[in-house]
Amino acid sequence: MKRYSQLSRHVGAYSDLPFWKKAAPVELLYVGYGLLVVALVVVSYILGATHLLPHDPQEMDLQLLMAPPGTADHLLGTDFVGRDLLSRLILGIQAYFLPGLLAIAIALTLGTFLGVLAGYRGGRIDTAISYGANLIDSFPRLVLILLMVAAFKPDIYYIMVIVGLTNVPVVLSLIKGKIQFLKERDFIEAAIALGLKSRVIILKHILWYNCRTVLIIQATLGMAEAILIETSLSYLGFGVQEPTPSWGNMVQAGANYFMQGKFWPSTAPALAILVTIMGFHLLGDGLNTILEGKRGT
Amino acid sequence: MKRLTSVLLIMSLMVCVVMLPWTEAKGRTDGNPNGGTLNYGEYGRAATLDPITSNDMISLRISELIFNGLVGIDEKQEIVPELAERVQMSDDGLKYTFYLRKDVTWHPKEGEEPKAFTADDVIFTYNVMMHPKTITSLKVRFEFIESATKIDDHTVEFILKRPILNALAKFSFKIIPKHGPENGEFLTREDPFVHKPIGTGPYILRNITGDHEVILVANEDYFHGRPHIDKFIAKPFADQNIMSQALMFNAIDMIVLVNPRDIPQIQGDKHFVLQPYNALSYSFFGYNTRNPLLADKRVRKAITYAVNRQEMLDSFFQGQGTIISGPFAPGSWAYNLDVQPLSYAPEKAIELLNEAGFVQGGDGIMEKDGEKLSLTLKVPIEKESEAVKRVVLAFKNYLGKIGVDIQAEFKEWLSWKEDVFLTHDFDVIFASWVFDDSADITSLFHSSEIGPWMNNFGAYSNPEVDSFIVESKLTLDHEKRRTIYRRLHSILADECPYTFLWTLTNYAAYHKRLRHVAIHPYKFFSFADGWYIPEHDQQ
Amino acid sequence: MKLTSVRPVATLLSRELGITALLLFGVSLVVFLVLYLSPGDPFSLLLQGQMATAAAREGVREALGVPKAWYGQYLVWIGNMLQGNFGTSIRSGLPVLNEIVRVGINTLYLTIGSMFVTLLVAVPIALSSARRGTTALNWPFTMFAYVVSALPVFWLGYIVIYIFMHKFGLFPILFRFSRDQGLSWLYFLLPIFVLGIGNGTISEVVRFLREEMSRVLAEDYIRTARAKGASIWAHSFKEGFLIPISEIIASKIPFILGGAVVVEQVFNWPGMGRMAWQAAQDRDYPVIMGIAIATAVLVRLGTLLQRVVYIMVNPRTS
Amino acid sequence: MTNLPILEIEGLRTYFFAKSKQAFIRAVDGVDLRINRGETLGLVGESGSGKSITALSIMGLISAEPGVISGRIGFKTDGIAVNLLRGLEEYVCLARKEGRVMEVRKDCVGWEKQVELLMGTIRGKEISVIFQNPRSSLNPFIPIGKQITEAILLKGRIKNRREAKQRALYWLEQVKIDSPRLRFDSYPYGLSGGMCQRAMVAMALASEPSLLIADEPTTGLDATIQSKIVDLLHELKSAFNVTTMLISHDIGVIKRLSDSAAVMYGGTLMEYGPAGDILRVDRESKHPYTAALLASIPSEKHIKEKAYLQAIEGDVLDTINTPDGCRFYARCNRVTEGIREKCQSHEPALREISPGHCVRCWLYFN
Repeated sequence: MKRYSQLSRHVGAYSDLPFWKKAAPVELLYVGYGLLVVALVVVSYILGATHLLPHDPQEMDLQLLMAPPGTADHLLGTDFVGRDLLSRLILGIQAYFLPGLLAIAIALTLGTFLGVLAGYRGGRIDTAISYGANLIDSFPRLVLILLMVAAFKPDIYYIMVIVGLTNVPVVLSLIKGKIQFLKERDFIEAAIALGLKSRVIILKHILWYNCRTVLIIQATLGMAEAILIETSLSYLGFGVQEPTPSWGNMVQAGANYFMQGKFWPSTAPALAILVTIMGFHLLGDGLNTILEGKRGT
Repeated sequence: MKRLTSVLLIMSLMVCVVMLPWTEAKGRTDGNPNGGTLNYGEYGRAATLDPITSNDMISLRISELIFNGLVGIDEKQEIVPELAERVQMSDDGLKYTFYLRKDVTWHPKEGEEPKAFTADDVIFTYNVMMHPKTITSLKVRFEFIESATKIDDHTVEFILKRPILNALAKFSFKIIPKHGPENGEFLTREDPFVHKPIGTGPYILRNITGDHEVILVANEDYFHGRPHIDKFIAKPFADQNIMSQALMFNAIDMIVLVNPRDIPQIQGDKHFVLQPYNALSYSFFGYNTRNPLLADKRVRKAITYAVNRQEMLDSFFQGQGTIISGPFAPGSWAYNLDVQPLSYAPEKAIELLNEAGFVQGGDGIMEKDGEKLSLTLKVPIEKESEAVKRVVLAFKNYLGKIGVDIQAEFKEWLSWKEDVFLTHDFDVIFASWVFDDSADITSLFHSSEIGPWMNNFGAYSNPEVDSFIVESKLTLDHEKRRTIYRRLHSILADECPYTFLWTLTNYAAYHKRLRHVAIHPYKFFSFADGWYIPEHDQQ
Repeated sequence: MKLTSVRPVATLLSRELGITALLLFGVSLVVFLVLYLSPGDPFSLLLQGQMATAAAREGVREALGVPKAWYGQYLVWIGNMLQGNFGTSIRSGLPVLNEIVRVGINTLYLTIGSMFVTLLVAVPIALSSARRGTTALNWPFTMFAYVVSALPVFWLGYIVIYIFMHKFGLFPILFRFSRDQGLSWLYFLLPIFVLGIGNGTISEVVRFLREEMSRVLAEDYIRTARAKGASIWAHSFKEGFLIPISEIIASKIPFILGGAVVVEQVFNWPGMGRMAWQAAQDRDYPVIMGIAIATAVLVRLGTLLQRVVYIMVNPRTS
Repeated sequence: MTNLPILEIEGLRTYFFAKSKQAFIRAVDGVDLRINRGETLGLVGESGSGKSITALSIMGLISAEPGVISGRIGFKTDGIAVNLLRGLEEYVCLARKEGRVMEVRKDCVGWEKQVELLMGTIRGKEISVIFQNPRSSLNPFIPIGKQITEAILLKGRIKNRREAKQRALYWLEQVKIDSPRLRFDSYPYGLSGGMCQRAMVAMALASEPSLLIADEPTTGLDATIQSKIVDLLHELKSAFNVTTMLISHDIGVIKRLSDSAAVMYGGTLMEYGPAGDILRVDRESKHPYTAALLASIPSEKHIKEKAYLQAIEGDVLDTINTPDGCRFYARCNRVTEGIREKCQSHEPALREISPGHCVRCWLYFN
């Protein structure tokens, strides 16, 4: 009976993987990397708090401006007022982390709430909400931010509030879409028929089971976006202001010397940005794949 | 902020007023070759191109090429005739009569014969300038004029309200043609004239391109003779780094104002000339004496002691500037050379603070009966001007050393202005003034100038200073005035309403194929008709 | 399909027009309010060069006949706007509409061009990894996409400029200073390229498109198609490609417009972003309002495109 | 009716690796089948017994990753003779730790390429499929007419579009869709389930295949429609006499339509032979599972004797760790003491108990 079988019960005939192919699935690497980045953030906070930095990030040496990397006890050199780049680089992330979280929180909470409202209730509320979303989408973001910054002061938190708000429509449409999808599949009716309270349906069955991945991804993206926006604003002069170190204003300050062939002062923070954003993106991706049980990058 | 002309100009004035009548201005007989194009880079764009509504440096420079005043100044900083052949002033100094050149014609309007320049144009210009519906920053400068009347086609007479010093210099305002603007009474920015002005100057505006490049061509029948260079092109830039690269890579031939950080790179390149000229402005830290902590002169002085100005000047500006001790241009008649800038002496600073009753707190910050000596420093945000950031940060750093805590707060330009001049919500500001002609410092330190949108933002009031200022205004005797100013200078240097920092040396950079380049410190292009490019470089 | 989808599109258009009008009104009102709240007097810029006293400031308003109250200004503005008159810039005195049209074109090039670049990079990656999963071929590209979308756009711009200057000595061309028309396309290409690569959305686009596509590929009807031996691409095209792409385009326009503000400054590109920035600093409200309206219209066009595509494609809606 | 086999399946095994459990799900575990030209083979069994997977394996639609197939599927008509699984296993590697398979790596690209290569000439040309729940199986974005036309054009006999359209309309008539011209341009969402299924059938037949696989053609339709579809299939069968592999859990359908039948359980065949023999209720010599199946459906006998239907005790086989013995042992109600531990320890082979009729049960090994 087993005459033809190459695939015996213990799957004999199939050749084995060479050992170097027995690596962990790539998603785990992504998540690992992402978590590493997050860990680095924590480290930055610890170092900042315990003053274990190589230098006081505010201490200047006017005799040593724009020192190249490897200058005596300035590993990455110094910036345009002679402060130690490495120390500022380490603290740089702190300019974003909490504000970024704020932006994310706003986007997610508001977006989810409105999304559920629109998707679940539908009808008039839905139309009203989507008008609001369109309204927000239609604004020239950066100009709005500038005016706001002028109206109050160039504080990263104000900026992040706006960023958060401008991201509400994105989350909103995602959640709404999910819900409508579930509705098409008669999922919600079924749940109601089962006699579940709508609170339970929404929180547990819709948000937790069906939307958490989307939300997680949005969160990771939000952090990445927060960093990029601050960087753009820094170029225009309205990002995080001196003396607070932020990668954005470091890249900006350094870029002024880029054209003169002095790359390091902008490259170091730019790479930091790159590494971090990659971290958050990949974290989102990995989690997505693992939670959804899909394959893919 | 305030209108200005060169202070050096004021000095030379003393001489040249006596030299009337002037020698007839010579034509272009220097035999230098004509031809070639000059591309120069500007950081930003001109809003309007006429001399009346425009108020940004870029427009001012361009209108210098297009227009003339009744009088001008030559490379030796002396008043010379331009549209006026000569001037007669009454002994009481109240009546100025200008005899105009007869050989001057306006740039041709498209499709029209070039019109001749007459007295009507001068009267027209004056009236337009003064018309209530014309919005211009010039008005305040000419309120001293009582009336302007046309005697005949080539003679104009100005009556002054009161005799003022170096009035003649003020008649360098640019004349616009009667047939220029569409509106015959006043000029607004909506009048097409402000974008295609016609003047009498060495260059004719040809057009403004889609990229906001302003293209000027030589005026063949300029009354001083045709300028050498065929074409001036002003190219707007939005990024200073890119602009300086544009120069380095020969995309443009000249930058009117080089960013200090680029000076070394340009110096390193043999193809370019760095030409210094006086910035005619000085930077300072201004204190808000409404704050009781800063009302105490000793605190202000302590801060001044604590700041190492020389170090900043050297490491931020390659030492290109002069440290000053008072609100006057160094080298001008008003500047008191006997008053030395306070030296860098942190220990003295601390002494002074202790004297003022401050003691080092636990956290190293000075405090007086429980109140910490912690000040907010408000600074306007300027895109990619790290010079400002540098000075401010260094300041914070220096004061930290003597236990004064500075909270640097960068604000968007207009809201900064409101904080400083309207709500007075600040302790210290970092800013610059441009020198006022006649070195008039009334608006800065006189107690009558305290209030919203007034220049004495720090509410500095000192009866002695007030009285000196008033006295100086009343006198017409130059020597007397000079002594008063020297007195004022020393008082202010000691009182430190500001911490005076420095007046910088600006640099223009240009490709060395440009020759005979003389620069007016402020109007910049005043002598551009003499510039030339040798044939072999004209390509 | 043509016939069945014309009518719904028509109705959609008419409805969208109404909505758009409403939105534009909303946008203009909000922007105006923000302007009003932000400190600084638009007219003070006319008096720059002297320290204008409060009196002088009032004088200006008198002279220009501007209502004192903000709502007065707004009403005047919207009144004119409805007659197609967007007013004149306070700074330059030029009619806002013409100015915006003039520079708007440039920004349109930039926006559409870079959108195209973004898709050009993202789509192949997304499709291949949706179809085949992670492979040795598409993985490096995916990573590349992630890297570039993590770069600060102006810094990327600097790098590109630096390389083109120092390695190829192309500076004059980059900035349209060269009369050499042969290479002037570079001038258009570089900013578009930089903004397309650096607007930070590529990774998002890749992710979105990939998810959508792989969702569709798992559908039963695709299995049927394969069983038929039909091309999967043809069958998944509408739901897996057309609709997501149109959604991406619609949702990313605001982002790219934001990026334009920066890129236009780096590349000295005479566009709306720069204008907006200048105007915002001058509080030049006719210009700002004009630009706000223009952007809003642009964004709405994006959304409209999406809706039209959706309706044309999706039989359920007709 | 000739006896030439058109499809010969030998030792077909289709496993899916469950990462979480780190074990194989043996969806199909050693199936041998042959379908002769012109005949209709009914593949019957509970859901989850591997019927559909068998069909998908034949069509090379095992895209689920990582799915592992082996065995041989010989397809043979005049002109073509191929093994539809040729060389597939080169694209799969296993990672083991002490004998246990930890992970399966599949070079999907290579695999897909190979499948395309093998199936290129088969899919939609030689073999075509009718899937279950037609609603989702038809492309919702393309009018049904178009989809049928496409099938015709893909078959390649007819090149010109108009002709193809005519042909499509013809088939729509054949499957009794009223006013085909009207329906031609309508989208699946606009049609009833029955309509869709008819369209599906039309599409399958339109390519005039030498083998038609109907995978649960009646599932997901309500009873009346079901019978209509069955009637339709029956007519079509007599009209066109297409060789058909009919997959269904509904014995009634199988009975009605198929010449020979195969009963599947736990991924393998339990009984195989002429439909008549196997599905006749009163006949004794048959596999206990078959018997149980039959007992679970209403028949004249039940109605006459008002007997209760008997459900099959126990659950469907766990396909991850299948027992060494008979797969049905756990649920079998005819185990005699004599054979009990044979049943437990060894899996019986298919044994021919009467010509063309094989059973996999120790009862028949005496």
